[in-house]
Amino acid sequence: MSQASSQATAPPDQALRVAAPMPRVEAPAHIIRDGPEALAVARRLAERFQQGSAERDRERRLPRKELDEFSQSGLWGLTIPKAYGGAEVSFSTAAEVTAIISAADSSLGQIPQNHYYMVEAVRTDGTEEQKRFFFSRVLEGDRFGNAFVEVGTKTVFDFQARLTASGDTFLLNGKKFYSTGALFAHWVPAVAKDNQGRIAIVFVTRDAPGVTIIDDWSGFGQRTTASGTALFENVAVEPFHIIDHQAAFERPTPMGAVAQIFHTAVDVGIARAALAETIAFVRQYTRPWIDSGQEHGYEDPYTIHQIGELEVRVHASDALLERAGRFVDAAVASPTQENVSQASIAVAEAKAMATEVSVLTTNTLFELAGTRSTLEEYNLDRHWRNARTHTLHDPVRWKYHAIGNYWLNGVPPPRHGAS
Amino acid sequence: MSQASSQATAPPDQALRVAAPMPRVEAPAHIIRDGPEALAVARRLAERFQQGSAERDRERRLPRKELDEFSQSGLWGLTIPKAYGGAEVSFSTAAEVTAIISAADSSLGQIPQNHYYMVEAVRTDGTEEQKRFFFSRVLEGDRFGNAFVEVGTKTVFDFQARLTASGDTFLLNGKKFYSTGALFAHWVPAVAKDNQGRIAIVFVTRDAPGVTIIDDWSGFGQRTTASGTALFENVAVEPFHIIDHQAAFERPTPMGAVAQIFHTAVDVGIARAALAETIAFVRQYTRPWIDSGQEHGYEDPYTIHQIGELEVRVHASDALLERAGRFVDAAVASPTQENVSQASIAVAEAKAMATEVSVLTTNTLFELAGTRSTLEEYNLDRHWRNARTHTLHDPVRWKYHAIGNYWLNGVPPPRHGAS
Amino acid sequence: MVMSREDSASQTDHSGANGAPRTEDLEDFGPPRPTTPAHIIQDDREAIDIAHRLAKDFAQEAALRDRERRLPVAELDAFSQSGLWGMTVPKTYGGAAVSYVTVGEVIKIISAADPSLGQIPQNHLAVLDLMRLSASEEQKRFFFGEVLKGLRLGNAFSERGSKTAGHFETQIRRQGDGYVITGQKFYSSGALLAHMVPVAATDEHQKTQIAFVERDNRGLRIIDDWSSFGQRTTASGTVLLENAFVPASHVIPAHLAYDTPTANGPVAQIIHAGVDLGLAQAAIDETIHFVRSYTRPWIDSGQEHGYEDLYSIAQIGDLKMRLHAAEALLARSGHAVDAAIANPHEDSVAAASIAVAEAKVVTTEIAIQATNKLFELAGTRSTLEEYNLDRHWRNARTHTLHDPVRWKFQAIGNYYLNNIKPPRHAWL
Amino acid sequence: MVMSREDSASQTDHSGANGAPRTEDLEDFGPPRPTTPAHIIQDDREAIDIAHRLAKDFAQEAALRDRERRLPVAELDAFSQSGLWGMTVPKTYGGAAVSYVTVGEVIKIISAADPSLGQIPQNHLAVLDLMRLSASEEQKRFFFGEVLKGLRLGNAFSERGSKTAGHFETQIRRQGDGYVITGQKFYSSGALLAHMVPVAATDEHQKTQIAFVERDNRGLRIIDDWSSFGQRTTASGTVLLENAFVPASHVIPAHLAYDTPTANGPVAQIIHAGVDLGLAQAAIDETIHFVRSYTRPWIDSGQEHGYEDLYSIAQIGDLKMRLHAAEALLARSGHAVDAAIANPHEDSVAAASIAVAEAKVVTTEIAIQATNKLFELAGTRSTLEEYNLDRHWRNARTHTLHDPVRWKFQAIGNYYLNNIKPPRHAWL
Repeated sequence: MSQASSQATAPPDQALRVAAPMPRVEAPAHIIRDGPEALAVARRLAERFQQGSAERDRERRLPRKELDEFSQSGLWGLTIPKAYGGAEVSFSTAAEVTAIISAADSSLGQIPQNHYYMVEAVRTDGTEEQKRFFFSRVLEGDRFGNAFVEVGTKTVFDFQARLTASGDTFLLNGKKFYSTGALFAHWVPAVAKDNQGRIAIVFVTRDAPGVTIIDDWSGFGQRTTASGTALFENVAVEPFHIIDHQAAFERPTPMGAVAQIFHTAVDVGIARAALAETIAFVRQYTRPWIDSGQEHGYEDPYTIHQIGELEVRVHASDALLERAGRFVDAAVASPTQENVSQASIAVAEAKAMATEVSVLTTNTLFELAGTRSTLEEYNLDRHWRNARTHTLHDPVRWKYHAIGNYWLNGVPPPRHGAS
Repeated sequence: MSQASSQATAPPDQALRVAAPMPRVEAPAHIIRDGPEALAVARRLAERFQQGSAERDRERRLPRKELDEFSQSGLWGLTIPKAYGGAEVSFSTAAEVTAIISAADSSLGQIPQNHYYMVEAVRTDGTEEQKRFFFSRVLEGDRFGNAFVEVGTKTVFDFQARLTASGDTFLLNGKKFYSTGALFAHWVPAVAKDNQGRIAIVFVTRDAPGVTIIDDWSGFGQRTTASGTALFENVAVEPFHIIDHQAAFERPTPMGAVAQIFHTAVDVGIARAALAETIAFVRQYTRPWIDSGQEHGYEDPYTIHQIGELEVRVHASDALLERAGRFVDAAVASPTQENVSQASIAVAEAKAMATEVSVLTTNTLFELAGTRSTLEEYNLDRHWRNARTHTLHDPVRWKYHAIGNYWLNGVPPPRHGAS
Repeated sequence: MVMSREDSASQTDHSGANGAPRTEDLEDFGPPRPTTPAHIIQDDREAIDIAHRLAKDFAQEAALRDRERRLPVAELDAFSQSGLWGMTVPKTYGGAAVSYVTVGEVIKIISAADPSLGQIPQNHLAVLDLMRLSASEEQKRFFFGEVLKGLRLGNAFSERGSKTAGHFETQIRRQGDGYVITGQKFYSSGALLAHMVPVAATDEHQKTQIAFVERDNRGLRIIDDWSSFGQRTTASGTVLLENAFVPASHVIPAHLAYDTPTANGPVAQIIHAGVDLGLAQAAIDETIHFVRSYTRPWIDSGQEHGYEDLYSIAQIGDLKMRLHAAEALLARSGHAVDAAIANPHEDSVAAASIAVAEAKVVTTEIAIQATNKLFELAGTRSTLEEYNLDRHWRNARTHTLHDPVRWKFQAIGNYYLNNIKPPRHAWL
Repeated sequence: MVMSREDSASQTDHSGANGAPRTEDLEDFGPPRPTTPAHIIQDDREAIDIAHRLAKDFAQEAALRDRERRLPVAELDAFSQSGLWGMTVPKTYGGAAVSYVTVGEVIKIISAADPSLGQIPQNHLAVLDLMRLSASEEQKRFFFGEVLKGLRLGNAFSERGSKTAGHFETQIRRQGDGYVITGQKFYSSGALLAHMVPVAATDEHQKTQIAFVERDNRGLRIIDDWSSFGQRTTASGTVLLENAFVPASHVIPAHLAYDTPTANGPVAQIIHAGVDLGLAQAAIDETIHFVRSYTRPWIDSGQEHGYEDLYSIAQIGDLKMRLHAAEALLARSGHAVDAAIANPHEDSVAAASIAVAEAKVVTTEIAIQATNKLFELAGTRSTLEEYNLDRHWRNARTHTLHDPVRWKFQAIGNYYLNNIKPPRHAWL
């Protein structure tokens, strides 16, 4: 489950900023054919997203325009099955796309994480009609946000949000925090319990009466993820827009691994960006240290050595991400308990490494670039703020636990979105 | 409790080598006056012990002669209270003495650990007469071994060894493993349960009928600690030689901290020795690496850098050891719960650091010295074998736990000899 | 924020709306001198007690000052009036000449409350030591006396354009019965709120002199342009010197402190290490507070409370262990500095430099580790802006860059491996 | 163990008591050539299958061989007869020319069973690549053919007295229709059990030539004196060459492989990385086995079994994660080597060198970490001599010293930071 951070707690009250829905783009989105095209498109977009990235962070300016461009590019339809007109690329490729975008702007990279999760939820437990409907909406350019996290509940499966029958339709009531991407989504899929106490995903349109999204995410990192608090007050929901989600955790499914691989890719992207900035800064500005006896900062043998170390770490996280994608592919193709466990564990391994490496690179940037790199005009601390904030989503210490428990004791990882 | 390694398990059977007791030295031991003298004596001895250290390890030749010299030097009486004629040096000093000896020969450094523990046990719960008797024996040169560890029991307080009344005296029966120092001790204090189920320390003379010590320690490190399996078969014990030991863990006492600080000092000594060997080897033999463009191996900037790092780590473990000694002194002077907790925690911090540093230095030695340093003629792997074996005594992962639980949650460390 | 002299001079009211001096006035004139003499510290114990008392106050609004980049004007007055800025004045000149173990501890205590406040006296204290080593008897009597009365010295050392941090383009030249100085200095910590600014400049013989320039000297302007994301309220800025005239009595031949072996390098450095240690301690305290107060248990831990999480517990254990190692190495280095001051020669000074470098390594490491782990253990909520906890990391990351740790390792390694003494400068 | 030629030549029985060749015979004559031709590997998949099958056998007595320093004579015959020693022979010459991803994997599999056996073919495979790059057509046909039939090459490269590892004092000079070679080589892995020993020597133009010397050449003696505490059964030794005559057909101008950009450096290195990875995997497997089978719960854990200890669990997690990262980087580097072989130029070769260096860094790290953690997690019992588990550490520590990781970081950093291509030699 995507935003299942049980460490999250309600943000204290503040002046409420109710966010208005974004108008839809009229034209249908481009449709990506295959993996290589996806990577090419991602690289092109990344170049553009890179441009205002520092400024958007500084001013906490939400990436409205960029989001439209992003989803219109077709990249949000990457994981739609071929049978429904999508490119159904490997999860290695989908993760790489996320890493590429995240290196340019990690908030933009994170936003579709929930979207991909919802696509997978539809694929896993949607009816044939629901698949046809939602997948075609996505291919035309619709964006899914999310409304998962609640506060005050004991575990992630203990939701207060309720879906109650009301004649032929249903009513949704609930309050959700940290709803990444919800502000500018076209749909806000909310998790709620139904009359039978089963967990369901309720696809609510962003502009449905009774839906309020408050622009109140105030974390110091990932500032422009268009996240906020989502309120649902007697929102009318058609049965067709409801998908049972309990089932996804009653049998082995790759939902957890799918949720996590995109988070991992965000961290991998941040690590790459931080290392690239380090190299650029050292080459351009850094003075030689007084004792080095060198002409240029980039000749410092210890700087060279540390860059070497960082490159190795970044490539290790790249390699584990790519490796994890292959395991996810196998679990999607054949969701046996063993395949699903292996996928979750492979993704957990990649996530643990990406956490370490993104924190390492965003700290070392300054060590190698020197005091000048801390000046606000460069806004390089955003890399650290982004890495540090995003890697908290689910604590890395429990990744090592899940990995070790699998390999030492053969215990399958817990079934929730954080594994 | 000194050898409370609950991870220990019975060594598989092997040809039994029953060890004969060592004859006592006739002359009384020298009596150390104060800390500075203790350090000077330790340094002088260390120089001598260093000599055959590699050879003793290679041949697993037990240090009989050296042990006599060691205890005759007066260093085994260091912690005897002044009121009983001892030097009662600070535990910082006593630990430093152990570190100095351990740097020369870490098996020799470890052997008196149990002895100091027993001295502390007498000080803590002995009667006035018992103190007078045992302390004067020690000042005259008697060495205490130990017989603590049992296998197959669930926890360290669940002893099978039994002390049963038999008229005016008692009979001791039991089997103990990994009894460090027992082979050449004059007394083998054994831990057993009495009729009331209370834990007692039973001071048995090494040559008492019914005592058998088997020379069967086959660990790849700390090979010459004169350890073995101790068998007690209907050994007659006078009441005067029994000290209640249950009490030491029913109220706050510094027993645990005292036991652990000497173990810590052994690791600190090994770390120093490994670093000193590294420097000596690099200066004398190591060739410059092909890409370094240097004339000598010791000019390699990365070697220099790593030596710098190792020195910092070694000095950090030195400094934490010295700091811990001050906390132990305070706890001995005033064994309140808070003082005792602080002492245990300070020692645990030093132990965690010393574990890290001894493993680090004994591994890095070869990295910096190069392939040649692995040749058997140098026997430099003994440093790693010693560090790796000795640091397993009680697992470092639970040190971090105890430290964190104290500082985060205010939970006092568990009361046993491994904290 | 550069204003012409005339503009600001024409303003007669030198305080802002809230009673604090306005930036433009600080840029031109600096803060007013104290009206009553400062307290005089008697001994080490008193220094530490006073530091603890001040720290309690300084901690109150540290987060707010960081957020608003509000210079700690009142706090700095309280700090220097407490006598702590005179704690190292030699006994002959009326000071307590406390141990550098105490100096490190005092700086740590203040920095745990507000590391900008902890850093500001760094140059002041280093300059007092330079003065001890190279000033004339009259100069010592005068300046030490002023310092005991409450005088705060800033600094104007670093230059951005120069090739390495140890080379000065700023020129000092004889003129009449004094000197004139021209040049530009960056990153001048504490300069904005100093009463007097010691400026490092190169004379015609390529020797480094330090001139003490009054804050209201017409040739001196300090621009409030320190825009780093960390240590935001260190009252740092760019120092502009344009033919600033200084009487000869205010110039000391500082190069003497480096021509022969002296402990000035380690003196300058130990204070930085103290700042980092304080930062680390604050971050760990904050972590413990947050985890105890707010952090929910992680779903897989099976615990009732976040603070029962075994992995969190062990990581706190790791942090505390390293913090105490850093403390112990800082104290150890303080003793080495004391020894080098008592008996300065090649060996004692090298030993002090190396001991302080070792302390700097571990204080840097724990400062970075602790300010990163804070969030990992406290969880997402700790990133919310209202807590402003990222200031710990921003401060640690910025302050630890002052002189790179990688070259500490090199100096330490060369000393122990090759018996090569470390270079003597203010960065080691 | 140096014996005069006459002494040993007078012995007619060339096998020891247990049927294995006696050391003195190996020193003089080497092992007998195979009597039947080796199997020929068809493709990558088969290579891996065979490696798995062999590994099962090789694992049986690996601990015993280490303890007794018993050379793996029979095992080596099985190894080379399996066809794996010919797996990289180009297709034109009848080989399978498997990918270097496969080579890395094969070496890992064998090394997990016995890292000495995994290391022995390292030089053989590197020399095959040298041959591909610098031998004449006739030489290739001859030597590749022999290798496919089961010929094992040793090596005689390193010299102890030379200043750096890349310089050779051993001389090769023209004589008649061949060459004579004189010199001394140390640390010659695999030489004792090779059928033929490639010797690196410097000719009169200071160029490096490699001469293939038959093991029973009268001018060649190999002394069984490898006394390292690790990789004890690599059949390494000191090679003595005294006017050893070699026909011209047995000399290849190996310097050509380094005069232009070729992948020979990374080819040589990737095999080392595979050995370290196998070592690491074996140590982790052993840890899991031991903890599951024997380790008692630690008193404070409150658990029934050692394997329930949360801290142990998380550390196993950490090890596995790093092992898989190393695996992934090794495979990545195999692709880079393949690319450089397919299209050798400055850039592709540099990329391959760097990719392999990166793999070497992480395989070294995990090998050292895993062989140290083994004991920490398994506990004191695991140190008992009967288990001989310290051989994992001894092997890892010894083998990872072959070329220091610190200079890998330097080459990698220079490549990415400064766009400087790595030096081309067999150690990168």
